[in-house]
Amino acid sequence: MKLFNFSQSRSLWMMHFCTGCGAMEMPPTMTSRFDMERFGIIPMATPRQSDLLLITGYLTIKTLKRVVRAYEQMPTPRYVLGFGSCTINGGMYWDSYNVIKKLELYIPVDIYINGCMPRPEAIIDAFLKLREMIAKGEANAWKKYIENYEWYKKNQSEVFDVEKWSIKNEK
Amino acid sequence: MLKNGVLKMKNEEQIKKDIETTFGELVKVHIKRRHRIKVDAPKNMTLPILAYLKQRGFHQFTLLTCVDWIKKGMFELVYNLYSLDYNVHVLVSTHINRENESMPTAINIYEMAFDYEREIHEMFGVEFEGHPRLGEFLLEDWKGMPPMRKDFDTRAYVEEKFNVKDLTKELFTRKEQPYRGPGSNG
Amino acid sequence: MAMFLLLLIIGLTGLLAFILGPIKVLRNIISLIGAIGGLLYFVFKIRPGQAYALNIKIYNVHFGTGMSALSIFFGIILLGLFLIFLIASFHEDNDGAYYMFSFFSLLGALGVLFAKDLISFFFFFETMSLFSFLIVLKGNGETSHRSAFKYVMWSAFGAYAFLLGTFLKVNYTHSVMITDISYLGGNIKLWILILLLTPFMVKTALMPFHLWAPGAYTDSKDTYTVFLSGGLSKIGVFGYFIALFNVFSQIAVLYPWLLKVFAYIGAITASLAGIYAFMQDDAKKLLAYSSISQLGYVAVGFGVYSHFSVVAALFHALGHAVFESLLFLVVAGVYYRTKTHDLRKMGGLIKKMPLSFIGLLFGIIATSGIPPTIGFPSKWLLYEAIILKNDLFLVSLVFFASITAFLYSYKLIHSIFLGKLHKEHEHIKEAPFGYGFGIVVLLIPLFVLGTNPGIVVKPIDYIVRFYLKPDLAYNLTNMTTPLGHVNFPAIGITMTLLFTLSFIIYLIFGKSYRAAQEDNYTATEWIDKDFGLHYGGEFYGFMRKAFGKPLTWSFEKILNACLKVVSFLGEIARGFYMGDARVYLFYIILFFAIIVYIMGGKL
Amino acid sequence: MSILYFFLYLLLVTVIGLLYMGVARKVTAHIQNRYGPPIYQPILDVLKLFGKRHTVTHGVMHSLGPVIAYTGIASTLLFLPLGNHTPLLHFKGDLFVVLYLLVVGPLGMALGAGESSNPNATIAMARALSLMLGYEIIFFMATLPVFYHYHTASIYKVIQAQGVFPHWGAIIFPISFLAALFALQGMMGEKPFEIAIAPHEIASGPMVEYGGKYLGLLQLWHAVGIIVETGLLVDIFFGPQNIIWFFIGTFIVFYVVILVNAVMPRFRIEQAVRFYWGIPLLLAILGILQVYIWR
Repeated sequence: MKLFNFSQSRSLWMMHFCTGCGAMEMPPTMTSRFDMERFGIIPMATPRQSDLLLITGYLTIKTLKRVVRAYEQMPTPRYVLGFGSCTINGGMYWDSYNVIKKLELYIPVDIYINGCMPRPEAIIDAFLKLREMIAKGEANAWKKYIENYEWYKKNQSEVFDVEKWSIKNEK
Repeated sequence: MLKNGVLKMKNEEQIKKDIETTFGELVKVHIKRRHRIKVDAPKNMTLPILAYLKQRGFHQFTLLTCVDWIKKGMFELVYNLYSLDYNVHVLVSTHINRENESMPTAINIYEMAFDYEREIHEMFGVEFEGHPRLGEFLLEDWKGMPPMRKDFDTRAYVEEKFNVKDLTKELFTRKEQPYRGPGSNG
Repeated sequence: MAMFLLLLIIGLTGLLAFILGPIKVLRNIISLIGAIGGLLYFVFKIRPGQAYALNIKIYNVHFGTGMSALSIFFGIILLGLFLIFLIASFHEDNDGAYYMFSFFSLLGALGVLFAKDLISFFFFFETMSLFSFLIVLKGNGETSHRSAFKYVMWSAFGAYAFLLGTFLKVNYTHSVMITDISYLGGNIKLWILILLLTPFMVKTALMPFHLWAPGAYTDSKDTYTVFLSGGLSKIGVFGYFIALFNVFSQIAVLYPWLLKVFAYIGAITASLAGIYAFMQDDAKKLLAYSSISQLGYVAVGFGVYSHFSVVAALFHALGHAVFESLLFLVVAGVYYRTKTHDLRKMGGLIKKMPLSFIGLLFGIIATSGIPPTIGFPSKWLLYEAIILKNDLFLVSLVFFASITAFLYSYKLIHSIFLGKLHKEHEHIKEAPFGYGFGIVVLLIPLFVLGTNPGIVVKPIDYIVRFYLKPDLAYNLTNMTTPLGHVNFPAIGITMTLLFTLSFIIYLIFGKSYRAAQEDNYTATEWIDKDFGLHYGGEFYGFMRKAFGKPLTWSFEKILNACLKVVSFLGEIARGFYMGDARVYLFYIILFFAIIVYIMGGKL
Repeated sequence: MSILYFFLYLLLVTVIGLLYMGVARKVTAHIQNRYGPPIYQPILDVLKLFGKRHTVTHGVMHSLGPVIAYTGIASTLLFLPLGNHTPLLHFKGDLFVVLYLLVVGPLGMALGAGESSNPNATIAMARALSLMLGYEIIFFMATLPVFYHYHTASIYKVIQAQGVFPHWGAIIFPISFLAALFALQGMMGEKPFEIAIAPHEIASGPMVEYGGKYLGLLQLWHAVGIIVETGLLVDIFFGPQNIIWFFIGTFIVFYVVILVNAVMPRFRIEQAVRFYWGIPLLLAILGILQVYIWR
């Protein structure tokens, strides 16, 4: 297990799925200015291949449906990073009718990065923090999703019609 | 442009005079400031005015907005047009009352009105006769009242939907300030 | 006598099948007995070279029948395939006449194998074409009449060319037997050869004469196409051998350019047919073009005219009989269940028809000539032979043709078996026993002959050794030519060993659960159950842009053009028959006047 | 003993292939003026992929696809002599055996990807096979003169015949070597011809539904594929005498391929096939004509 944790921490494949306004912070982190690839983090095209999901910025109900579907399509163990204050308490959209307030209710999140769109340095910091957590084996948010699956589904059903949107898999 | 201290508004006057000659008393036209003319038209005269202006040279249909005067119980629909050669914006505005009054669609004059009308239908609940696809536009599976109307209480909705305690009620309450013109109440 | 007894058995069962037409069970049993009887009789009783020659002298033209090793080789292929076709055809609802025609077409084919003289050769060749034409006429599609008509017109064209060739030969050599004519003076022997070759070129659908094949293969009854493409096209290959070796053995010395042209026609057929194949959206039409493409290799093999190129050609003919009929059989089974050939409407049948999937999988592996299967040895021999003849452009053309094989075979297996299951195919079951039996029986030679080709190369080498100097060293399992050496079972063993290795890697790590059909990455957009995810039709659509203009030229257009010209001339001719007596009188007088003028008053 | 030798041999080539991929990412990174991951990064990636808890499969064929792909490329490896170091089996690799075995890998992958019924995967497979129409024929026509010149179809004999420096295939047939380089770029699926795995257009092509251990197997397949394809070219055109020269040769050829890959945009599929029937075909034909004249 130690070897797997080490290799998982050294090679995180990030899903190329940026939701809110934080997407603008990713290009500088990916390319030569900050280069996250030296930590083994590369953007992958499909949820099947990736194990790191970035929620960059506010999350409307419409995108939440897609995010939940993408999250469930990712193989375990999978990690989620919440960018900016909008994922913590809804940020400046605190009273908006279509933005979710607490990301925690819908999908388990490993690390929050505060700042109304954190700069690439903060993002790289978060990646390194996540690396340590995985290497030490503490980043088990994905287990929470599986253990209290019904609680998450109940929260989600309050916000959108889960029945229609969930993937009926013979688990 | 500055002719002996007074801004030369040749185009604006010319257009104002043309509108008044063609429509006479039915429509009130006044020049708010340079490059901007406001036309207040009753509901049945809106489409003719739009057609006349398009033929007059106002090819660009910039946008269509809706203002919710809840106290007067009226919706104000404002059609923004712009002409490149005169460099003049024209705002054609009409008033329809809030509850169940429909407005004829402007699609056959300005194609661009198609999506604006769908958005206003979804956000304010205004019915546009003759519009082929009014249904769901931006908000997926939205069951509640059109959210942009003044009588839609966002905070109560948020508290109920996202079960998040609304702390603002204790911190401060919004006093009912009298309306002192645009941009006045904070 | 044994031969006539065999022909009698088959003819009799055909008639019996027709008489007992309505009683399905009895008719099936009778035809089954007849076919098995014929096969067993053929295998055990008939030996090559035995004195079965029967010489009948009628007006000093005598007919001879005899048995050569080559005809035994093809005989076994024909009878074996006929048996598989018969067992599969019981599931289709076809009447007695259908069985009678198929039996008589088999009779004609066997007759061709026995014939020692050109007249009986022509007679049996005609019976075979006639009865297969009748079956194509009864075919299931509404366009079957048109394609049947095209089929009979083309085979008639071939047959009359053959007849003309025979008459020329008799005129010069005064004997109808299939004897050597290379000693004749002048290039009359060239014309005889070309005339004799045309019916076989038509039968194996070489490029200029292939227009009947796609139509005939698609519109005839599904199971009969198995026999038509697998079996009857072998008669064309048999004809090549007879024409190029028995009738004109010195061709390599006298007309080497003709052989080179023949090889290039074969190579062009193979590649062009391959390209047309992967453009089709109908499974059977795709397989028809693939069959034409594979027969193109056989023509190349004969064209190169070295010892082991002919061995490669005959081996490929046998291989073609095996994997082509396997593919047609699987498509027939799929048609039996889904009632459609259109690749656009099928998809995801692997879940419902696993055996057919395995059959088709190994069928396409053999068609594209991948080592462990039967397709590879013949292609390998063919390449070596062409390189030895140091014709590098021909070998590149043949290699190009074999790449098109990968394209159309993947399209076939993908559009039918992989992808998403359509709603209406939810409840279909596996193909019935008849097809399953055929698939399993055909899979055995596919692997056995693939890994140790010696079994078949020995008899073929025995046949060809008589005509050409052998320079192929072979034993049961591997072959060495002056150029290279291959050990076939070694490839098979390594592949199975490595498959188990990577299968173990696959088993050790983690477990995986089965995802539902719609749990697919669609950029996380929601799709409902019957959302059409299957990309079946227009599979290589973009290739049309890559080929561009040349793809639209086709022989069809040339023929339609001359069709118009002929009908235009016909119109003019019709103009002469105005219909009243006076005009006809005038013509008669005019006719006599011309005769008198020509004869110059010497009446 | 030979079974253990057999596994070590396969493991060695796979690890070297992965290191090559690491070098490729490092070089592309430095070209884009950034540091890039450590060389052994692909090995970590593969370990991570194999460590994934559980992944998704769409059916038996879907999970067997990568297995057949790896079998195909591994068996091609065993029939390809690495320098004079011949693989286990006594008979030395024959050109046609290797060329046809090279196709088993993509075919296995194609079957697996097809089963996943994802339009991205099937479009990718249609592209990959059509591209094969382009580069496969060029590669064959480019290698033909060397085999014809040395009167053999076995790669092993060709290597032995190319002993000393002036006898190298690339020196004698420079034109066909150039054509072979074009073909190699397509065969490896590198940038100008990365049409099948185009991550931006069709979400990484056939691998769209593969995750966890399947993707790990496909990475191994890609790694061994690098060694086999460049090795084939090096064996035919340079005839390395021992295994060290073989790996140096493959590294140099692979380096050229990465440089081209780092800077080139991507063709559309019909442009790529059209391109292949343009200059490279001309070069290949010139190569063959050279053999005819030269002999």
